[in-house]
Amino acid sequence: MSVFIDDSTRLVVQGITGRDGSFHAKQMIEYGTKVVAGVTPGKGGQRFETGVPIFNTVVDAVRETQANTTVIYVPPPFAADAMMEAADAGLSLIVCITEGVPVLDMTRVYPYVKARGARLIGPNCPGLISPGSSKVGIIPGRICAPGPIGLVSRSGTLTYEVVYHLTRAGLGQTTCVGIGGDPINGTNFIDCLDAFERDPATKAVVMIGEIGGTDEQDAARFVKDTMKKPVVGFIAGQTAPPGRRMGHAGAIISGSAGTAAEKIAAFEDAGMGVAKRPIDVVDLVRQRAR
Amino acid sequence: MSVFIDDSTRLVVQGITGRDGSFHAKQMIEYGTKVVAGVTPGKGGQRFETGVPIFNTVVDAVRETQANTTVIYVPPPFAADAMMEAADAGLSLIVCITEGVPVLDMTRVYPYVKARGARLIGPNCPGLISPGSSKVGIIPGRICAPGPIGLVSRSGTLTYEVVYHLTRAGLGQTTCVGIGGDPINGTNFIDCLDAFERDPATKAVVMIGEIGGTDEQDAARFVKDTMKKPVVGFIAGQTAPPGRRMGHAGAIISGSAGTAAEKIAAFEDAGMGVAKRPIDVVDLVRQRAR
Amino acid sequence: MNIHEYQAKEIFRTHGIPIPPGGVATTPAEAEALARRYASTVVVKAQVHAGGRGKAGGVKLAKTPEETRDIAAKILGMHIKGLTVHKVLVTPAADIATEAYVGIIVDRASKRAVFMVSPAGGIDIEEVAAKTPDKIMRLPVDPVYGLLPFQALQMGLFLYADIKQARAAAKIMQQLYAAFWASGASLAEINPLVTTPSGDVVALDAKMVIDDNELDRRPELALLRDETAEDPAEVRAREAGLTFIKLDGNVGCVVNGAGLAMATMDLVKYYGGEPANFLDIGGSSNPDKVVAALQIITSDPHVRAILFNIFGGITRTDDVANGIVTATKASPLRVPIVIRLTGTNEEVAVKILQEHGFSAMTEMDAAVQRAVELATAGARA
Amino acid sequence: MNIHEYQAKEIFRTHGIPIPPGGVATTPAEAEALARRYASTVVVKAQVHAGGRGKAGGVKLAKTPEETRDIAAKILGMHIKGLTVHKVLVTPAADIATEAYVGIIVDRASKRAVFMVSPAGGIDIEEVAAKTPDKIMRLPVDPVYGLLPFQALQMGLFLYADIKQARAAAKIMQQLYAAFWASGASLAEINPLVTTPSGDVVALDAKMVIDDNELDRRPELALLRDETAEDPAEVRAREAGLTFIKLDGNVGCVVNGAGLAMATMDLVKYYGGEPANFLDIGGSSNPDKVVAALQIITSDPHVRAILFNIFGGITRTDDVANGIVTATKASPLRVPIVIRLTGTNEEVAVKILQEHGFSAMTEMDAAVQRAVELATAGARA
Repeated sequence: MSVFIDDSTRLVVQGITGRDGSFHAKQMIEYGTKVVAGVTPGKGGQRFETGVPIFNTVVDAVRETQANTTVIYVPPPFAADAMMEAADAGLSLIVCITEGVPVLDMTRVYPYVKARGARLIGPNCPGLISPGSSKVGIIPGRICAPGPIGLVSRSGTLTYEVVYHLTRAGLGQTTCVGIGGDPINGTNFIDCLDAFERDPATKAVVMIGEIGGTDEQDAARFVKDTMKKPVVGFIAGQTAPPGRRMGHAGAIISGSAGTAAEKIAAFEDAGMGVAKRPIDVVDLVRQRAR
Repeated sequence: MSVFIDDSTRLVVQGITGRDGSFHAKQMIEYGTKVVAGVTPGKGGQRFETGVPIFNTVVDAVRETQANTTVIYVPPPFAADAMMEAADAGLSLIVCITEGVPVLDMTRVYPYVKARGARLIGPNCPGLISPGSSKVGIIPGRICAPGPIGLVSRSGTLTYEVVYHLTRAGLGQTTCVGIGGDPINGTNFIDCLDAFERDPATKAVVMIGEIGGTDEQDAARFVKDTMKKPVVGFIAGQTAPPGRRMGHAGAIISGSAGTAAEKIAAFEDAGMGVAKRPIDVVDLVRQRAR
Repeated sequence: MNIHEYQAKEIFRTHGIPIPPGGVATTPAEAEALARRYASTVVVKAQVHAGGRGKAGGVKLAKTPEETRDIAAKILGMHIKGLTVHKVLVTPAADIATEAYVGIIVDRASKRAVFMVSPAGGIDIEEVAAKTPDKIMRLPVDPVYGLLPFQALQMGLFLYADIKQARAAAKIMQQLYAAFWASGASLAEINPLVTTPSGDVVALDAKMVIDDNELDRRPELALLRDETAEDPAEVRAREAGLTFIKLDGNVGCVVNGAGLAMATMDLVKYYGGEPANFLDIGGSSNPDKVVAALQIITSDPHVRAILFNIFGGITRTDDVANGIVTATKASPLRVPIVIRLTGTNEEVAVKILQEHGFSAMTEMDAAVQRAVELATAGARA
Repeated sequence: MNIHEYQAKEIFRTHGIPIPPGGVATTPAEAEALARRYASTVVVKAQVHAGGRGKAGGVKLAKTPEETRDIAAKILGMHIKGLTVHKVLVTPAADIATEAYVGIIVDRASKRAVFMVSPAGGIDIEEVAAKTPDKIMRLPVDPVYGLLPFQALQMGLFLYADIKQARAAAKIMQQLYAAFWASGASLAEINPLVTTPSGDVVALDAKMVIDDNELDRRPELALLRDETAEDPAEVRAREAGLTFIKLDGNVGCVVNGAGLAMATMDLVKYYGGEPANFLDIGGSSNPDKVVAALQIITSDPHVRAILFNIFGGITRTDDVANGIVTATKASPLRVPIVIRLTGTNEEVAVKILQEHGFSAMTEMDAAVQRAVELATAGARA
């Protein structure tokens, strides 16, 4: 069992003939993901190296292949359009890997996608993986293993670091979700926590946050009020100086809301285990998931 | 009993200090409508001639008077904003009398109002009246009488003509609704037919249509499929030449859809009584509503 | 409000749509000068607010400036669907590989602007819709998002297999939508959108209808109105704030409200008569409007009887009565008049009329019957 | 991207916002000339990307051109929050009746642009928010409808009881929203928006932050970047495609990914060290980036040890290894280096490093501990 993606996931790759798109399409196919179609306008009718059919539009791809999920690797100026095209074509899960999407574009994309009933993950995210079943995005498959832990993170490589420790310690994952660090994204911590709480295979959840915004605090309240499963958290940026951007557009400390200290306090108040170092996640999960 | 408005209607008049707004505000107050507030920006804090308090904004009016309905008499360039302001302020019924609202404005107003859960009647409509209880708009009160007939119409003075015949024949009305003749309006025939079907006091319904569009045909299908109460219809424009506008922006025959003949055929197919002349409505109602 | 092809093309051009050059001529000499300037075969196109100009002989090719002059001389002054041609557009003839149709209309059902595109262009789109509906793609535009790039490309790909042409068409559709929205249009159309043998995508014709309700806030568009291209009586009516449409019968109708006006026409027909016009004086009760309405109706030589049908709501019937008195004093009527009025200030109105020798009726059916009788008698006399 | 007050004012002016005239001077003589032109008391304002300019002495009144020159001489070259003042804005002093605050920010929680307005302007809005929250009105803007007229008027009426001033402010808010959206801004602010004794509503200050992600498609805005107003190392990093922020410690960090970079800094601190910087080489594995990163870090004299922490996903660790080899060949390191890499092509990377005399570690904690030890030892030496 897993959340958002599993064996029934039938994937479109938007931008499949681009540099990143073609590389990761092959990686996903190797991992076992059912990549059923690619989209590149003007290359409709051709086939991708692996034989996957290419279409001009997402709606064509969906009609011909009954795809239900898409992953987007198109350049930033076209990403907003790609997300809206996917939602319009009726896909229920849209994963946007593209980094550098203007935030004002996202203010329009978000309500568009939502009104059409689709779930958006990202943009500027590593995607997600349900180990042993399906991988959508760029999370390296070999650092993951199937198991009972759900993981949700705003970060990319920091996620890998934590997953690497978990897997090495024998704590496999139901699903690892990278929600992305942009100020406006489609899926937040609470959406994922809620999904993990409902997923019978998930026994414990790891949440990896960052400075900036109040999503982690809101998530902590959700953990406190609603969740029965144990949750372990980590916050990156405890030593970041206030008021400076640390790469992610979202990691701005605005006013008094968003410091690492506040977030850690919220985690503690929710009775979560709080890891001081990434590696500490392992012991905390072991203690609580027994 | 009645539909949309009754004794619990608490009305705001947007544009209460204008020429039309002040005239009809007085008419409505005389009729017994609970006019609780007026809105004219810059005149907040003053009072209308009858003592009704005036506010700068609709949200102020709602906060102070618990109004639930508004009627709009502002000039066409400001009507779209007035409708959106009313919806944003949480009013559940918005009646826009203003004639000459650009149709592209309405393409934006319609989804805005709908998303906020309000019912819009109009624009370019005479409003509605629940005889003996409440009048919102400009339908002359003295031609109406309380009774068991529901009436819905795309027209203004033609509605009066029919109501006049009904009242004189002793057939009073639960509610008369003028939905307006513009190409895009907030409430259509089906919305009203549905409300009349559910209203226990309404025993029969009169529907007055016009050439142009397919609303009457859609309504006929609704009558056929859903309604148990008898419905009598009349279509104006049987002799209108195709392709010419007859005053109402909506009365354009586009392609083959929208002629009087088509609409009358649809009414007959639905088993409705179809009046040849306005006055014939009376006998048809009498035959069917016994 | 209809505008001419050359005016629509000017608007489309300012939004970047590729359109061949062209100039307007009101005389054969001007047309000849334009043909000389373009130094190629030209098309001479009648500028009238009517469809089917080609079939009516209003669109012709001319190989030389001299031929252009002769053809312009024939088209200028021509009558197409009752309208006189006062202007021709002269434009270089284009080599055409394919013809497509692109249009936007406001759709009542979806309450949105809707694109209709078809690779079968150059002909009547209603015909395509009826015979080969699968050759038409309909795409409703979400008014708050506008036409999105992927939607424009979907339509471009529906028209053209070649991705370059599809992208060019998509760009034109974005531009057309921008022109449509910026002009407060209720229709904007390119028919045909052509590809040239070298592969370019170009708009060869342009049509646009502006929502009359937009003209107050877009005075620059109101200036585009060509009153020489309209019926003079309709122009006069509009200036007086009336809605008037000339018809072929002999019962002149003056009514308040469009629905009631149509029902009145229907009733004239029901009782065996023929309405001479549709005339709606609207909701306001300005006596001047009534005067203007009577002037317009009496200037039609076919009118044998005049019928007023006024149901006073906002309209004050006494204002209407005063208008009738004023107008008939200024120029006495030569045809009988039947006045039906009821509603606001009815008693005052009846008194005014009686004092001036008119009688008033209160029932619509009786009034219409009477007017039809009088018109029929008048026609026989 | 931060832009200067005078640049933001220029953008606001093109959107119609009423702003007093002003000119930029880079020398006292230029400032004097501007004061002479305005022929009135002027305000001389330091143009730096830092708040609290007034408190820092960067904003001064000058009554005469001579005084303007003297004050400009003092402010130019001044350091405010570590940034050197290279430009001053000279603008006529305005008579002020009231001061208000108007700002727009992108709000994560509502996923919308949100207006914040307050009649208590001219001071720090965070202070107003903390002490008198009822004096702030927040209004989220529906991104697909934009700021609607009634919303703008609601805010105008929140600021001013006078309807004329409320309407003037509403218009300014519409214009500010248009400027915000057209510029791809993440923040736009007028503080203070003032009324003059004669009742006019005027913007006296202007601030705007542009979303870096917008600059590719808005090259005209990218030109507004003033690199003299930034840390030179950060400018160099940006040009190399790196994200770099200078800090006060002595452990230079090179990491792929922002989250991992922050976690690495945290771990440096956890083990008793102090990070010298935040540096994210991003996802791409271009060896040139690694070379640039090493150059930037080694140019900081405080750095006592360098720590690489690379978790290869998209990033190929062999590319990173090659970058390290190239960079250290060109200019040998004078401080110790600790390399942790794992992930994509790890075996190749380790081999490359070993061939060139470097050793590589696989565990983050061990690598950070080692780097802290080396830096501490280096600092002691």
